[in-house]
Amino acid sequence: MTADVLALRRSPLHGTGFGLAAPGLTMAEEPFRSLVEVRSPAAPAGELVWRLGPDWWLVDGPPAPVVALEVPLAGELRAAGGVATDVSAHRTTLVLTGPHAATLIAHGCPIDLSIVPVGGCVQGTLAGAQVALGRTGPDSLRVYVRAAFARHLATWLSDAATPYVE
Amino acid sequence: MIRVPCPHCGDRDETEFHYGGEAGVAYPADPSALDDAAWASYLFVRSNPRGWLRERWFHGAGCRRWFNLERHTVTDEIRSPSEMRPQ
Amino acid sequence: MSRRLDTGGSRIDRSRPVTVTVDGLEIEAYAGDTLASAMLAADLPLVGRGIYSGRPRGLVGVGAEEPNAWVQVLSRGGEPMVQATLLDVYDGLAVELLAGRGRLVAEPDSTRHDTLFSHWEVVVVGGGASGRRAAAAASPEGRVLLLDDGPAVAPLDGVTTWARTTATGLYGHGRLVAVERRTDGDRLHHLQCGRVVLATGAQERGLVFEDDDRPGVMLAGAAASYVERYGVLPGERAVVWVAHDPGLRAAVALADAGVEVLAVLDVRDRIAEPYADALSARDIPVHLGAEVTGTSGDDRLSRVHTSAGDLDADLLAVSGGRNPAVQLWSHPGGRTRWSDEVAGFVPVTGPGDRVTVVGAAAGEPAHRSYLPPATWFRSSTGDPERIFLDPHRDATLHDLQRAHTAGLTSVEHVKRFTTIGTGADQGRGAGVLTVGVLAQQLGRPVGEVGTTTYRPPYLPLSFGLLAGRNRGELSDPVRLSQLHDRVAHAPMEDVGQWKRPWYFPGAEESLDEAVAREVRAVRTGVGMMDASTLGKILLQGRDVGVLLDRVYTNLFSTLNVGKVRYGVMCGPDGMVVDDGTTARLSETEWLMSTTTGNAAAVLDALEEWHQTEWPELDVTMTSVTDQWSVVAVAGPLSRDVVAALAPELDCSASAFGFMEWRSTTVAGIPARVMRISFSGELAFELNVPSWWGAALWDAVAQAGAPYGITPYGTETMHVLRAEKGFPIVGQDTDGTVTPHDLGMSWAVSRKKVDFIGKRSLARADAQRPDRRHLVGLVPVDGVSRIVEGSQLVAHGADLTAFPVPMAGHVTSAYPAGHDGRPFALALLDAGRDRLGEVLDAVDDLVPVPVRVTGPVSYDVEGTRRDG
Amino acid sequence: MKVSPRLPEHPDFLWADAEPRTSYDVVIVGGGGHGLATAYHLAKDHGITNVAVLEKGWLAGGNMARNTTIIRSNYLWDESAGIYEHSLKLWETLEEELGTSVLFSQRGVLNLAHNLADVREGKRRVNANQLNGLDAQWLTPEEIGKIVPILDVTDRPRHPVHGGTFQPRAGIAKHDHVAWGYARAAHALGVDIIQGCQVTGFETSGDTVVAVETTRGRIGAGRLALCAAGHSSVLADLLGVRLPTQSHPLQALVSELLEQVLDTVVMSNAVHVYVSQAHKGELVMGAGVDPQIGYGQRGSFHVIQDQMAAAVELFPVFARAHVLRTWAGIVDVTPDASPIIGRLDQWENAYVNCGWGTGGFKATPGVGSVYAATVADERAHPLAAPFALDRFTTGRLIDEHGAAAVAH
Repeated sequence: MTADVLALRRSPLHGTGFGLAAPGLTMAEEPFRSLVEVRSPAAPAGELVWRLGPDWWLVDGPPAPVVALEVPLAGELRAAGGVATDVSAHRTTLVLTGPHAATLIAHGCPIDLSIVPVGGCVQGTLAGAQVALGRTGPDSLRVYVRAAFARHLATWLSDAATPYVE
Repeated sequence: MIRVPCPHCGDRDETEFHYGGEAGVAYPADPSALDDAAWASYLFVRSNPRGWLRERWFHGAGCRRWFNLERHTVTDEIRSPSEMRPQ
Repeated sequence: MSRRLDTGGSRIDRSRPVTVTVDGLEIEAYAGDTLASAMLAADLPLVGRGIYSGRPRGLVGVGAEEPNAWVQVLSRGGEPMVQATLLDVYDGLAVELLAGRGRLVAEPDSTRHDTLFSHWEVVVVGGGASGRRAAAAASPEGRVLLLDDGPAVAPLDGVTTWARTTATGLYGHGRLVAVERRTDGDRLHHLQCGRVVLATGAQERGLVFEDDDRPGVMLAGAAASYVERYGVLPGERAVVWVAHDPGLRAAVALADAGVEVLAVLDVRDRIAEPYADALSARDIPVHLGAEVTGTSGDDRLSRVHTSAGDLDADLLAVSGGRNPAVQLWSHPGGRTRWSDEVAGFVPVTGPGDRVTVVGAAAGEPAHRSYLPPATWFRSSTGDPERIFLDPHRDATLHDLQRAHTAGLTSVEHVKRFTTIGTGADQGRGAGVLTVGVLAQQLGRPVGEVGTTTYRPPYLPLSFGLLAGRNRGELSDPVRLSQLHDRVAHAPMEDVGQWKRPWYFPGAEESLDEAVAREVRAVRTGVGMMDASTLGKILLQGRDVGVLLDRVYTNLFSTLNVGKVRYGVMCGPDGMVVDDGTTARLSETEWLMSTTTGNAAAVLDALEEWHQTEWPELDVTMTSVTDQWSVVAVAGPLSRDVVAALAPELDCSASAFGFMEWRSTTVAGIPARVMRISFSGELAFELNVPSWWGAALWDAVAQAGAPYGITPYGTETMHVLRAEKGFPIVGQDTDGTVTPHDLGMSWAVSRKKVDFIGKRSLARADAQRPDRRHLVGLVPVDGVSRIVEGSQLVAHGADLTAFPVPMAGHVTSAYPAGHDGRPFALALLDAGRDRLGEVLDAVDDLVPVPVRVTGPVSYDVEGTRRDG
Repeated sequence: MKVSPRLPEHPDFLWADAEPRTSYDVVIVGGGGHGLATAYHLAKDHGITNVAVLEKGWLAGGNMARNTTIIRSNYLWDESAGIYEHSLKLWETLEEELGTSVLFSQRGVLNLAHNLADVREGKRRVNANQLNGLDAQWLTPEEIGKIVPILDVTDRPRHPVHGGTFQPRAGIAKHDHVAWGYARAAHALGVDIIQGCQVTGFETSGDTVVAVETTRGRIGAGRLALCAAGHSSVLADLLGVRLPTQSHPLQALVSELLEQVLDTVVMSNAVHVYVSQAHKGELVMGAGVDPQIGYGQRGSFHVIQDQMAAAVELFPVFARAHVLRTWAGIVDVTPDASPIIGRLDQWENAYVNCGWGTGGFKATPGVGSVYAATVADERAHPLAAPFALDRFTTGRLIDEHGAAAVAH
């Protein structure tokens, strides 16, 4: 039953064909991540924890194979003392890697990503959509975008990536 | 282009912000105690100087914090984002 | 005839010939040529005509200072008014010559224009010697960029170099905009710079005299550049007239290239020895204190008249001085002053400490051997109507003199009077000359007459380039609900950036027919709609109730967990700004809904109040609009459908009351179900995490099929709510409407000490009894359609006796409600006191008699919401 | 190569600058279109010729030289329609009035609707206009396409055209011709035009303003009339009056000269496109107002970029046109997007005319006439009365936001 219901989920870019695997650039959606916004002075625990602003965090965890009104991660973080909000379906996660990843974003975003360290995160606008950008490595970035803007951003990224597709 | 020095995120393009006008205009403690003229002044009258202005900005696309700064309305020069508690 | 030399030309590639067509004539050129050099090489003296005079015009310059050679490109989709000196040739380039005016062509522009942001500690504009020195010196500072508009920039250690890139605008706080010319479409660069070094050099300026616009009159430095860069001889027999030493260097260069230099005239009475020697060694006569007084020839120069006699020549090379290129300096507010030493405007007060200027742009001479230039602009004689100050605008000394005699003394006025400097070249050549000539006319020093402020862009930028990638569907983000694919076949209504299903027509069904069917389904059976786009904000904390009490006009802190309440929000001015329902999820968690269009504004306003006025409140706010997909199931049969979907939920009216919510599963999907109704019917809103949105839609459609469930769109939703008199903020309100005007005094607390807007509602104007109230309207004849936007006037008013007094307007109107009859909502002066009155609703001067009713036209008692 | 027709020439004589005298019956601060028109009407209509117009820079070099010259009167509320229509009627006879060409071209103004809400608001305004006796029409996309063939009225654009309002008598004029025409006519009636004269303070006695202090000395003033647009609040501050206006940059731009493709004015509030093709052939476009206060006469580049994206979306043919020059004016905006005309708070003999936002140019003749009457008669002209400063206290605003986000 759980598996049946989980199979009914559709990520925002489902069926759009979004994705790229070129020598200097890859793009893909990672659907169904457990995403929780936490308000607390101290950083919550977690594998991928992004600072969105003062006392404001985004925790990105693996997809939870449970059928529930909110992902278990939210409850865990609440139990740990933060004010937690499940935003797993509110935002989707795009992963960009390769030497062109940051440049691709720079076609539509005025933020200087070179000063964002690995583990650092910035929020701003990319191609007219509000996004959080987290750096997981020198050449890899995670883009968190609101579900309603996801198709727009995917179309835009695919268009902007044209020069980097050999 | 104005580069707005967000105290939490650093310098960012003005496109990420909302402008909040003159800073330091507090919501009256007891609006019902004000006469119409004083209330109208709170509602509608803000400094509009040709020169330095202490003003509020909101980093809406970023950290979503309000903050104050001083900007010169002719040159757009910006100095000292002031204290964290904006009003 | 070709004027191409057998050797030389630093920019051309003789191994790559190309063919170019000018006004239908094919000419040969080389890769690396500009259209201007190609035409000069092909000995085409005519490059355009005067915009008004039609006088033939020839090539004057070699770069951005060129006033005459602006062409219509016909190839590759075409482009109007392109400067031939900056147009790189390609095989198949076809152009048409112009008389100062281009034309737009209908063929769609398919060019992929691109934008790129980048960040630098130092950006140096200009790849000349001083720019390279500045860039090299800056290299330890971090990311350093040197950009130049030429075809190549030699590499420099520790410095990024970009060629073919022109800085077009310098803005505040170190923002530089530049255009990179690329074969696959130009790229607009936004460069954010820690500091900017302007090494933009200087631009040669001419001298003016009678018939100075004749083809064959050229800038001396430009003439020499055509030899050096393109291996093209600009003339065979030349006269050179100068006011500064660089012009003499050009004369020597021309002579060495094979031009017969008949004479050199210098307005000064002394020239430096090295130049005197060089000219003498080449047997070139030099006339000091001399000037050109005019030219002769038909469509090209054949004779030059000078104070030292007439000479037969096909080239008159003039050079009046060098204008430091201060345009970028000027854009963000940098000031300039006239310098007699430089004979040009030089930078003084900076636009801020991020910007410095070096080299010729700062007024530094290129060579120490130079003697001071003369401040000299025009010959002392000649017919003012044939002395062209701005050939691009066909503006003459006569025009300037007219401006003066009309009373104008400011250079700004003179420029506007004469239109000098307003052409496509923005007076890059004519601007300073005009200031100088005006100073002479006024008998005042040049520095007192002043210069104009330069405005961006330095070079013309195409609209398409500025639009960049923001074309078509990308021009403004489209927001889609997560069950969009299920409803995408419906015609869409644009609501802000959202696409919402407007109505769901069956085969051959019109809007009216579809809506009538959808309304009937909800009123008598069951309907379903995608309500996901409403804004949703999760408020958490101990003090949420306090905050809501302050921002809503009614009381919220008393709301119990499990309950939902409707609220109205006003601005401080007392006018309605938004409305919606808020559910209390737990002691400390509240879920607020907003209108679709106002979601961001409401969240912003809440955060503003919280952060700037009441930071002591324990509240956090998180937008969760996209977290939830919402399907509204409405109609008397909705309970049956929901009961089938949610077996664990007791849907009975006694167990699940109106304005309550429950957690359950719907078709196995975890859901929050709310009993709220925007239609007046029994209704359930099913909220699920949005990745199940499509599945939920399918499940509701399937479970509802036995009941004939009917999808409906925004139009039907509007009809249903209008019959219930529920206003839509932004449609039935316009920023001038209070909750009392809407008849919602019941939602305005009298108990609360304060809420946002309360004080304004106490003002005299808010208390007027004749304010506009929300009312209902029905056509007196029961059938005539009322048009939204109709104005309300007295019944029978004479619609030809203007002004016709207006008492209000129709805010919402529908051809058919539940009873199949037209009805409307309106804002009407003192409307609540006028129920039963007959008025005329006027659209396009056609009156429809209407009767005023209360705003609620269906189920006034409110009995249907429980089914 | 097609040669273009020349525009009409300016008159042989315009005006001569005056040296400030020791005092005037009326001192007008601000030598823009409004100040000059007011001076002209004081002299012409009321026989008050002992008038000085003080301009801190060069005459008509502020917003008068920086606007997109759109003239129309199709405002929503009766009060607004009243004063703007009064002005439009004056435009229709202005050339005869001033005896000079102002190139007023009644080519019509279209306001586009891009969604159902725009349609509703547009029809509401057309109906209000018609009942006020104005020449307003509602047009379908097909009708719009016939008037403006280069406008894409299909459903292709991101925000398609759903219809629009049209005022045929609306149009454009040539701002220099207008300003100089008023200056010439005022000068001929004896008005002193004083350039390079900045007001630095006021001398007062009780509730009366006695003189203005300027960079060129003290000038006695029987009455004071402020006409300083974006600088009004700075001047009013000197008299202790805080005006509810904020001064913002408003950008505009022109293209190169192009053969005629557009012979009407097209405005789209929703996507911030305001375009006409001026007499010489250049496209003249206005942009949105920058949100922050700014006196620098410079705007932000991204505003221009957004505007170009919207323009090319509606007019695909514009993609290859070029921006030659961008600039910004300083517009003073009130909370209700309507102007302030009348006595300056408690001052007996001081008047203010400001807050026109983006709508000042079109109002020039109308303001000249009603503001001059207000100053001359020492009581508000009926068309000016609703725009008194005290409306912000009573709350009786004239809210033109709904119908004209940027009024232009």
